[in-house]
Amino acid sequence: MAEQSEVTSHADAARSGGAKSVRQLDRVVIRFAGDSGDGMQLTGDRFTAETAQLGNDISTLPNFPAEIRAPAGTLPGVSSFQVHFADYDILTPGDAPNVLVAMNPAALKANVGDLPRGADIIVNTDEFTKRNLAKVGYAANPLEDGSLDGYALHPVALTSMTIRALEEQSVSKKDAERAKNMFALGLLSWMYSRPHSSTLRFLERKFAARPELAAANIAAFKAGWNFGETTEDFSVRYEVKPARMQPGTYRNVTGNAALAMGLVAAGVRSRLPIFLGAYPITPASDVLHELSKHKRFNITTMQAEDEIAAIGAALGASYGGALGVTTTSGPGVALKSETISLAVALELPLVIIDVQRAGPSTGMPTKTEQADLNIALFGRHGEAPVAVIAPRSPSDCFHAAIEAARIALTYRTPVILLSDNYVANGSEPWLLPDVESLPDLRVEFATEPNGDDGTTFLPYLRDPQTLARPWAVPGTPGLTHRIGGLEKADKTGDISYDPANHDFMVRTRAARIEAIDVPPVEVEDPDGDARVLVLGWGSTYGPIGAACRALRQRGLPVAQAHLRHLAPLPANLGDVLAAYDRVVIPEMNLGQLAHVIRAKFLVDALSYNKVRGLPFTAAELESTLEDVVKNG
Amino acid sequence: MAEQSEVTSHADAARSGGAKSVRQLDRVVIRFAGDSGDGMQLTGDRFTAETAQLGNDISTLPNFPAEIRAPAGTLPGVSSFQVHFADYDILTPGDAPNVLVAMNPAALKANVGDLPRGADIIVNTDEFTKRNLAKVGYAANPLEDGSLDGYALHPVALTSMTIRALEEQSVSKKDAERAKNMFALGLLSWMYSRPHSSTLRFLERKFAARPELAAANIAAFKAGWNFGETTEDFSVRYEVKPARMQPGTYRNVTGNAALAMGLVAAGVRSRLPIFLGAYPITPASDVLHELSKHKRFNITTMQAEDEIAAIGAALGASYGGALGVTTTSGPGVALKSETISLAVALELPLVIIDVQRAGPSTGMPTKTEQADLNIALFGRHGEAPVAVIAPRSPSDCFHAAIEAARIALTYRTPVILLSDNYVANGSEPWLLPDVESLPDLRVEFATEPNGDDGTTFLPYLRDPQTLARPWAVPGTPGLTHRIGGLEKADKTGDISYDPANHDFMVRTRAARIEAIDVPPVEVEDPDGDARVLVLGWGSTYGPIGAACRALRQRGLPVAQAHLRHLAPLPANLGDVLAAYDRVVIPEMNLGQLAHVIRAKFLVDALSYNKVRGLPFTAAELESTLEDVVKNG
Amino acid sequence: MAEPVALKLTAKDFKSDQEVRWCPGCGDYAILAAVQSFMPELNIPRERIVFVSGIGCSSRFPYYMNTYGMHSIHGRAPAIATGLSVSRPDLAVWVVTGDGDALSIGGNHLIHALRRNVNLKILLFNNKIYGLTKGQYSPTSEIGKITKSTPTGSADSPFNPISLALGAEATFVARTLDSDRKHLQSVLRAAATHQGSAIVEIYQNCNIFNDGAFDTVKEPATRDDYLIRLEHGQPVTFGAEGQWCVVHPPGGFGLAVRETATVAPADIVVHDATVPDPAYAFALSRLPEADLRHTPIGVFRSVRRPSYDELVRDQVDAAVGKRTRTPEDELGALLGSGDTWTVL
Amino acid sequence: MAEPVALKLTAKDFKSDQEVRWCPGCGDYAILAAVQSFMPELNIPRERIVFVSGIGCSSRFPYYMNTYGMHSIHGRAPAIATGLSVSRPDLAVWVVTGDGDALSIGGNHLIHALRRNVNLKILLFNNKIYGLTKGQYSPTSEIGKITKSTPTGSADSPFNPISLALGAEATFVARTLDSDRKHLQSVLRAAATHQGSAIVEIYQNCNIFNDGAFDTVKEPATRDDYLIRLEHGQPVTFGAEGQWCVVHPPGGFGLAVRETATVAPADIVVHDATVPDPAYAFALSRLPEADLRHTPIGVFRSVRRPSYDELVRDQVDAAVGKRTRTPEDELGALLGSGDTWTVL
Ligand SMILES: Cc1ncc(C[n+]2csc(CCOP(=O)(O)OP(=O)(O)O)c2C)c(N)n1
Ligand SMILES: Cc1ncc(C[n+]2csc(CCOP(=O)(O)OP(=O)(O)O)c2C)c(N)n1
Ligand code: SF4
Ligand code: SF4
Ligand SMILES: [Mg+2]
Ligand SMILES: [Mg+2]
Repeated sequence: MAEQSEVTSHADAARSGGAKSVRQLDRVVIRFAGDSGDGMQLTGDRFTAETAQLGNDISTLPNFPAEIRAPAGTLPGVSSFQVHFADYDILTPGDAPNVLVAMNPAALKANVGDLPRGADIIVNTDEFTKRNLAKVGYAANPLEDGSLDGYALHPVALTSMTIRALEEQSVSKKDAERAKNMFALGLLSWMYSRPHSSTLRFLERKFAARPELAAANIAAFKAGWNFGETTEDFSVRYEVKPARMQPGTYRNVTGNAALAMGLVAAGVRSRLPIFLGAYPITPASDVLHELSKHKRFNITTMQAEDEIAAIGAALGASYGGALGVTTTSGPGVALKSETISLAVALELPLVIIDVQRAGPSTGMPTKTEQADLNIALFGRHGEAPVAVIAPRSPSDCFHAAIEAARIALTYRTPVILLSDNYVANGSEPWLLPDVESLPDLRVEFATEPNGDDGTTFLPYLRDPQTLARPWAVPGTPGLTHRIGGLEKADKTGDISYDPANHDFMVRTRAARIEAIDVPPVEVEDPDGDARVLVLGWGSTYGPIGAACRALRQRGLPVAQAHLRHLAPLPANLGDVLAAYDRVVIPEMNLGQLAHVIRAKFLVDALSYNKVRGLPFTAAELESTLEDVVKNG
Repeated sequence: MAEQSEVTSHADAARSGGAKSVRQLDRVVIRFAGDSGDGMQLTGDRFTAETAQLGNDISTLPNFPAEIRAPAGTLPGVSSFQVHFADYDILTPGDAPNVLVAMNPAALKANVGDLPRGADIIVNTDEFTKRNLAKVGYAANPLEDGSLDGYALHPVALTSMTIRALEEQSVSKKDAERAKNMFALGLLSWMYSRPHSSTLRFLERKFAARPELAAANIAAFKAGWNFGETTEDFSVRYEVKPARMQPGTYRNVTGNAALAMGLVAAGVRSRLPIFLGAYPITPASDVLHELSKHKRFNITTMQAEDEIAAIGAALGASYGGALGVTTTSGPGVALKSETISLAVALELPLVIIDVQRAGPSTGMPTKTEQADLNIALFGRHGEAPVAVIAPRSPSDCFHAAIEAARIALTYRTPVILLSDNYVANGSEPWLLPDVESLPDLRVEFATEPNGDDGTTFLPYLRDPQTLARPWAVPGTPGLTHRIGGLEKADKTGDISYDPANHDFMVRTRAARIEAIDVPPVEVEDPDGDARVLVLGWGSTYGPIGAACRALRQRGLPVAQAHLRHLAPLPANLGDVLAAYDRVVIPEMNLGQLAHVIRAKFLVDALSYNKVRGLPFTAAELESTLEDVVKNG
Repeated sequence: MAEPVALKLTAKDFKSDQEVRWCPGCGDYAILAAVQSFMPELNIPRERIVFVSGIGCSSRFPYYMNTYGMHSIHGRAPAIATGLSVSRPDLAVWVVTGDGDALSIGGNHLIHALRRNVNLKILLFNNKIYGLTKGQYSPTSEIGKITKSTPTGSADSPFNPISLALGAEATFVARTLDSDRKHLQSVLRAAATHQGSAIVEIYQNCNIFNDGAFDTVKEPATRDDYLIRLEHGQPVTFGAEGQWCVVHPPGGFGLAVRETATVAPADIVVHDATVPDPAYAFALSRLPEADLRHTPIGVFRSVRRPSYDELVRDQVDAAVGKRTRTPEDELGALLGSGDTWTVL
Repeated sequence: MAEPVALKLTAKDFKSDQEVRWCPGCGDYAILAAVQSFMPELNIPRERIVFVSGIGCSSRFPYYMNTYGMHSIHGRAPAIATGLSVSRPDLAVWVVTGDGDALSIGGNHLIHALRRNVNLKILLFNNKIYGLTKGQYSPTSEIGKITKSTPTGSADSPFNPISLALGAEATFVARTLDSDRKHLQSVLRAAATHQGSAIVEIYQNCNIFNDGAFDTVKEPATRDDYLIRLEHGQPVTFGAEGQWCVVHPPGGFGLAVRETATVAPADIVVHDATVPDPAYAFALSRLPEADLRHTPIGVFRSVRRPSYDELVRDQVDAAVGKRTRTPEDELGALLGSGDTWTVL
């Protein structure tokens, strides 16, 4: 059944209890919401870490307000963090929270709408002042006007209790008040029986420079924990057993962090220096931030003057024998288009990472979308084909980055990697790979003349398998040569206006991309009796997968195939599509992949599109697919 | 039968003749070829003008060498001009010349390959020196080694005869030698019985400042004419009767000139100032050059620092109430992508003109191609739909420009007009339109608040028909408002991160483009018995049309439909496609329109692609289509 | 552009209905308030004023002004504003931009607008950081700056926006502080009346990502010795008791700071913003040291040169003026120009 | 970068197999010949030299040099060369660009390369016109220039490339002439040995679209009185008999030209390209008049500042140096950093 449909049972469990008792749950969704200044992201991170320790499967979703900080206590200022944990493997951060922690009226107002009846709401009553209520347009106090009947409301004076708890501590009132998020964390940690040692260690590390703050935050955390233990209001404590997960070492990871580590890995496994040319842009900036910390892997990061310079510098570095990488988001991809076209002509390795956000134009920079597939596939003048791939989940960003590097290095081509804000900032447990098992990406630079006469060098003489041209880096004796953006004669690379040569080169550049060896797409159809195939790409993997599972559990057969490679498409895709009566393609755009599938395979694929800046919910996909499965 | 297949009959006519006689021909293709310095473009232009005077139908094709001047006498330095004229209406500059005028060995070598056996070759023997022959790798002199047997070779000492003819004139030897192209023109004018008064007038105008040069060039022209009259070598004179053409006043026009005049007309008929922001680029620069001469129509032209500034300035002018236009070619379109996306968000009128050239990257700047359809349709981040149209012939550029302006102004949207090097520099006779009959493009600016309360202004409240938002230009009292690239709330235009609003706005922007009212596509299928439809767009209209005619003349039925509107597509296109067994789509790219047609209509359209930087020949299309018509 | 009739506008008239959204304590608030309370002085109807910005915290500015406004894309405001200004000479066009927007991605459009002398009033909010993207270094950040994108310190020396503008042939160049409303408004006043491009660098505190960047020129303890207030026609002295002065060391190059007591009054540079040779203003722009010691504020340069707008409009108006026919007839004549022939 | 062993290269070694394609008489030929015959001096193996260019007639240059080379896209050469130079300190990276390529579309990359002091040798072929696109005006064309795109005259005042470079914090700035091989090579010599960005403006004649643009500084009749040859350590005098000189008018601003006879020798400016304050070089850059009278050529400025390359490489090398583990182990450690847990 759909993931969110356990909610009631959960709340019932809560109410039904008398004295403190412990209840088992298989899954919980908690949302921490507060003002931008309340440290909700940190609180969520810590709760996630504790939960990871415990071995639950996890999926998280931070929700940042717009880039600019709004005034304290206003709706646009609300920041939230949702964590979903379970004793089985889950695929999404959950559609609807079972528990909402609301640090102020704005947080309550902004989030209560997402709660199913019966959900627990923990509110910081201290913040429910006339002024704060007015700020967000609450005429009456929702904690008193009965508008929250039907929810399990837990009013807690978080701020004052924290301040009281820290009276002994040698910290300012302001610092004490700031620690209220740790009080909340302590309370929730108690409620869900989370191990707290890692949090205490974390706080010591974080405030190493100011021990008094460490002590204060730890005290606040413990106060929250003890409050749960003692207060009457929380009569039940919950447990969620560890999930059966593959043995190994895990960490929780966001997509941007995994992407950065994947690039580091690509450098290590190719033995090449990495050069990242980037211009900051939400939500891609973190990859630049992260990589700039890893210079020890012979990684150079450059914050360029703009996106064009960023990709230009990366291309220059690739020309010099490094793996050139550039990271950006939609508006930046548009600006890089001309240089990508040059890279296509030069046939040099280049990795372009687009962490997609909602467009067009500046759009909604902190919201997610999948609408850059068009520009990735078709956004260059002339016939300028490139390879395009997309990660399906936060941890998958690691492997996607390595795959992008593999294609770029093996085939000497630009590769566009389409991540998005959802995978970039979402997190999940990641089974750490064995480094030695990662693909070997070493390449051979040209060192010798390759002409028949044994003395001339032909920069556009191709490898018959890969159609890749030699990578002859400056500094190599005997191979001096010139390349450029004008059309090049086959083999010699000299400037050529010959009509037949141009036709040949245009087709060859297209053939190079088609020739890229990509794994076949896999179909998940456990009982093999599905007539409907759901085809997706990128970050929709989680919600689509959850919806398919839910349908199967209800005896409705449905098959799922998810594309990592969008150009070239897997060789078996045509057969896969042909094997089903109906193909449904859910996308967070107006049907960009569907367009390609229809054109290439003449399959009357059905599009399901939502462009809200938010990931799909499993529930909406479940009901949509149910329809198709039942009524074709 | 195919246009080029009369060639032999023509040459036979020549040889068979004894004393000077006059032969009637229905069509002739002449190619003037020489060094960049030999003035072949001018010669061709003049011959074309004389021919126009005479009332033949005409189609011309200049062929420029690469942008950079190559050293004199080399192959890359060869410049040529082809003119096709006939006593019936023709559609192309002709596949193969009946007559080649070669001013030097390079010109001969570069062009002889295009000649059918039996064609006339007039060569300037004075230039066939050892040095010049060596320059282009002629071991032996082709005029003597028999390699030209089978052609009707006319060796003429053009240079020396010109110099001799001008001995009396008071001009330097250098200037006299320079006049040899007029000698050649005189000779050809005699051969084909062209009226020469306009040329003489032209020369007087051109050299008004230096009468001695006027006299010299006129003398050279007459010398050439008389030489034809007197020499034995030219025994026959040809006549091509006027074509039956619609009554009216005609002029010969190139695509770029027609485009510029179309923009002028758009300004006149909309009563709006035109602001052209442009950065020079081949082959679009001439539109900037032309418009900069027409300031009297309240046209402002700005040569910006780059393509981004050019479109930015144009958008700023549109915001201020002018019709903003920007002209460029492929690389420039790539750079403008981000700003086009802003224009989509701002919903302001903007005309983007892309005179396509061969790509990718710098490609072949002086060669033609149709490979920017992808970037025009899909080359922006996010869902950023725009209108796209394309002219089919040089004179059609005039009407296409007006149509682009109509859509931009009526629907407040960016419109991309896809011309290409072939229509831009090619020319044809143009029946001058009656100015009053041109569409009325006047628009209404917003002047009053449009909110229900009668005082507030809602910049994103739409016209129910067109879905266009009000155009409230700065300076209008009471309507002060702010717009920008962030997502806007429906109606108010305020910044909005609301998920439902974003989904609505994304779909509305798409609906706006789909809602554009475009005329149905017309099908040419004279006998209505065709089973094969040829679908084209842009500059391929001529060769496709010529091929279809040739097939029909041979009793092979084929239907032709040609798209002016590529986004949105005509409403009747689906039905049109469905009405035929087979759809063939010839394109000077790798199948970009075909991709769209397949995706939208699931029609298994057949692509015919050549990407050589040259227009299709009618002959190649004829044989390809013949295949399809016969074997389906 | 001043109107005959007094419009009697107030600061309130220039506040839009949009809730102002910057971090509490951001210097942008002070600048916004200063601009809103200055605007009425110009006596220009609100609808004839347009604010164009790029992207950045600073670039949200137009949303808060009850005038026409465009929040465009990153770095492109000068280009967009150029098209607007040239085609609409009746408007007062202001550009609001940040140090990243103007000097990083937008550098080319900025220097070309200044070179052309487009009639724009450009307010450059310099907080020496990328605020909106949460704290990367900018082209005005000091070398060695530690930020999210430069954990071991930035490796590029910054632009001096005043020097860059002067190198780009700017006709009006000034600097002021977010916190000194009186001075800020005096500079706005001078800029507003300048024909052509006026660029005003405003030191703006980003209290979240680069707090205190300008403390030395703001703190009572240091500001007198650090700030050089340029006043046209006045000797350039500074310090609580004017104990410091700027001289032109004979034979030496550029300008230098000396103790007033040690200098003959005649040797003290008398500020003249109107010298044609930008070398003087440029020399002034080089006085500050890394810690902002000796930072001149005020109008460095203000000279008259025909604006791009004037020259372009004159050409168009002249051509339009010469036209004797109706637009339609003129068009007919254009179409029919060159060699034509008639088929009956 | 000089090699221990003498490579004994000649100009011929630097000629590529590509046929040189410029208009007969183009100034580019002279520059190419000068560069090819200068290169051997550097005693750098050809494979360690890279020429990167943008688009334009001038930008075809790399195809004619038998070194590594990239003919990139319009205006982007400095950006591409930056990535190459920073990641390959062992290479000598030269950039060839035109006045349109460098100052119009490429202006932003140029000023940022100069600001960062990237180790590039930038040759700016200034013919004051767009050659490749057949004759539109450029950002260095004089105002009022009549070209295909400005039939009634251009409306924008030009950049002074030297002033712009100095305003952008350039550490090495020079100017020379296509026609004066000796001087051109002396400037190349100085540029080649400079650590960091060296920009050299080369006046280049486009005999097809802007013929004679530099005649006044080339014609025997005028050149002596128009050209100011800067020599480090020498008093700045010019004219056939050195009858003109450059002085620093006391109290006045900038620099001025005087009759040598009327000036005390001590008052004649002695050229020093190494003064830290760019105000001097900037003042020099303002001497020329519209007709090129008083045009200084030679090295305006040459100061040492750590190059971006050095600073960036040092950070990377230091970090790599500190590494004790194999790359794979280091990677393993990175992946396993932070909170991890183990499932058995
Ligand atoms: C094309 C593009 N690139 C990058 C960004 C991301 N971005 C937005 S504002 C900004 C810089 C802001 O710095 P600044 O101009 O100094 O403004 P501030 O926020 O400091 O006021 C960046 C990099 C963007 N919106 N668009
Ligand atoms: C993106 C882009 N825009 C425009 C062009 C057209 N274009 C090529 S070179 C050039 C300017 C050439 O002028 P300059 O840089 O001075 O070089 P020159 O030919 O004078 O040596 C232009 C506008 C182009 N190739 N690419
Ligand atoms: S981030 Fe800095 S600049 Fe931006 S609003 Fe906050 S304080 Fe102001
Ligand atoms: S156009 Fe000018 S710059 Fe270009 S090659 Fe010819 S002469 Fe040289
Ligand atoms: Mg800033
Ligand atoms: Mg030039």
